[in-house]
Amino acid sequence: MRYLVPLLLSTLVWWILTEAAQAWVVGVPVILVSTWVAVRLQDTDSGSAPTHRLNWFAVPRFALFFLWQSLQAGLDVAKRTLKPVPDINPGTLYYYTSIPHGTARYFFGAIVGLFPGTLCTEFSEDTDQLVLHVLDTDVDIALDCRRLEREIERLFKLPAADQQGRPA
Amino acid sequence: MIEAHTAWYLASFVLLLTLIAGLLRIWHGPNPADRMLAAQLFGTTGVGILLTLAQAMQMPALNDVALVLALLATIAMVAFVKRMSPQQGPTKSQPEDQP
Amino acid sequence: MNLAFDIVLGLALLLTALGVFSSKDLFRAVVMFIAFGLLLALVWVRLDAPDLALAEAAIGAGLTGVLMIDAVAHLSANTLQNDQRDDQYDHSPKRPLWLPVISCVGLFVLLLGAIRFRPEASVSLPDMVRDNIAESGVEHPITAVLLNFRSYDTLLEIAVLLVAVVVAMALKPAAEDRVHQPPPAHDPILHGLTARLLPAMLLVGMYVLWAGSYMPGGAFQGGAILAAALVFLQLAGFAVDRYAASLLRLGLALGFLVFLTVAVSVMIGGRPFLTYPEGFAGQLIFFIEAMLTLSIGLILFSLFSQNPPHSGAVGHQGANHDQ
Amino acid sequence: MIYVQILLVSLGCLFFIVGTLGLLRFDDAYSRIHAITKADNLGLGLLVLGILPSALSVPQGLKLILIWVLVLAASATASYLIAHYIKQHQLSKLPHGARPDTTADGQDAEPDPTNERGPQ
Repeated sequence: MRYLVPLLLSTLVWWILTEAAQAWVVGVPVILVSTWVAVRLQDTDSGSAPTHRLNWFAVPRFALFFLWQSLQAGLDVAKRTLKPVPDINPGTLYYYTSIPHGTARYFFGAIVGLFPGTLCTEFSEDTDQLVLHVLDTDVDIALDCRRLEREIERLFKLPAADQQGRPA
Repeated sequence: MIEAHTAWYLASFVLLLTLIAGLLRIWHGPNPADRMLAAQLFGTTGVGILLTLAQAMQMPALNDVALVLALLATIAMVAFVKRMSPQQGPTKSQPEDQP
Repeated sequence: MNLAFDIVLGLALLLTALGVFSSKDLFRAVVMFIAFGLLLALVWVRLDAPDLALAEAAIGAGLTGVLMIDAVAHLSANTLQNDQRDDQYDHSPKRPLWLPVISCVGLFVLLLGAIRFRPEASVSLPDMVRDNIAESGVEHPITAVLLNFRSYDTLLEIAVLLVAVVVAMALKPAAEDRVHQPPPAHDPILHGLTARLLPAMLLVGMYVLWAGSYMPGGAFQGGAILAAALVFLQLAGFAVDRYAASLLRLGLALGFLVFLTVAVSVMIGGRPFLTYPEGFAGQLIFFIEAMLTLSIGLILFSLFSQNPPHSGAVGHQGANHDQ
Repeated sequence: MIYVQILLVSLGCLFFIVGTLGLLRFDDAYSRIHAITKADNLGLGLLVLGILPSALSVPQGLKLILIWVLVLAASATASYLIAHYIKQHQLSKLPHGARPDTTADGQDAEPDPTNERGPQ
């Protein structure tokens, strides 16, 4: 099972790269090696942190959410840039995440930079605190971040944290 | 109605212009991180130019060039973050950074 | 429209070149050079040379930038120790300007003359390649030229790369001389990206190698991608160089040896040096290329990894998990 | 279809312009990262979308999408890396144009009162 997903992905990527040219004589060894490398690297991946498995059925939903949000992000930047005086009000936000330590949280830290107005600048291994840079401190960015957290929980098959974590 | 390939050339031309404008940020800095950021912009814009040129010149091989560029554009950034320490940089001498 | 594109592209290339030379700040010059590499790749595209564009994208945007950034980091660490003497170097007395100006103008005139009065080519090389490509075993003319019609060029290139890396290894301080430095800080996000991107890099590198038989691509480009993958691995904090050191030496000699063995062993069958038997040319070329890819990848990587690590690296944060 | 393509490619170019403008106009290093990553990735996405109908085959179209996904992954990571680097070395000073009540440099800022969720 651990080998299955990397194997399928490698095969898919090879198929895309060669544009379905039936180059399997070269392809099969290459795919096997890349699968082995992928599994090998995942073993050393996170050290002490747990690895979260992706829920492949949730990917389309997350992709749609991501596309919509990156459209928002681009429009947001465009709106601020095209004003006669750049309309930004940058600041720092100390954000406490409910996503458990591990792959999912790393994913959150990386992808939050592509969402409207947020950018992760510091990432702690020990606490739940992230330091985010926000483009506009007047906007309630934390609300958007929590929405992203919900989606990531779905994506990684994590137990939802709403009941304990949602503020009044 | 202009020809299709002219339209693709137009798109790549616009992208090239934005890339050249990005040179200003490399030149002015003010600190190494800003310069490196502009180089990152070059990677993404370069991918865009290559993809449009692939259409304009009817040369699908350029998609492969774009692919390689997309894969490798981050390496310089990673090397910078891992190896460069700004406290020691020659950028400490600020005066010549002024335009 | 494409004329405007070409003119602006050419001007931008000159502009970045000027930026590289006129910048006193070394790091700025390096970033300018990265931009220069990217524009150069675009220029190769416009000159209908996608093979070179591919090589330039892999080398220029990826590896050269890394090597230069590393070099600047070393240099700036050293100049700091040497009490910032670089002020004297920066404001050195004016050198005479006429020498470079005259030589540039002279070269320009000579080039113009060379273009204006160039002799008629007695044979049309592109036509020859086109006529003979069926025998070469590959479909892409560039690969046919590099590995069949003029394969000694490629052989010697590999030799040159080998010499370069031997020199780099000779410059490396002995193991006991090196300052022991703590491994760089562990960065989980970079770590995660590397673990997922690396198989893709491997696939793309091998794809580019495979593509060389039919379309732009080949051993050198594939090798550059392989090297970039290894550099990525090392930068992300995976301990590559530790257990790869012995493999490295093997890989360094591999491409050269295989090339030479094949080239010489066909002589046993009574053929001239470096000609391939009919029918096997395609497979042989691919085999040689695969070995070359591995070899070039390892050579380029060791140009980076044989660098002594310096103590100025950003490494004062977080625990080191993967050690 | 051709008009949709033209529209998408023009929009893509527009976002590339926006990204460069942001890079040049914003006077705070972090904000420039915002501009670059968000605008350029959207621009490239729209560009790829505009090129897709011209792709000759399904795998070629998928290759274009693969390129976009690679760029996304790379620039998301790169944006974090460079932002972290700026923070670590405190390269971002209080920009001239910023309002006095905001801090662009998180190093000496008070923890923001907008954090709703306490440590769990």
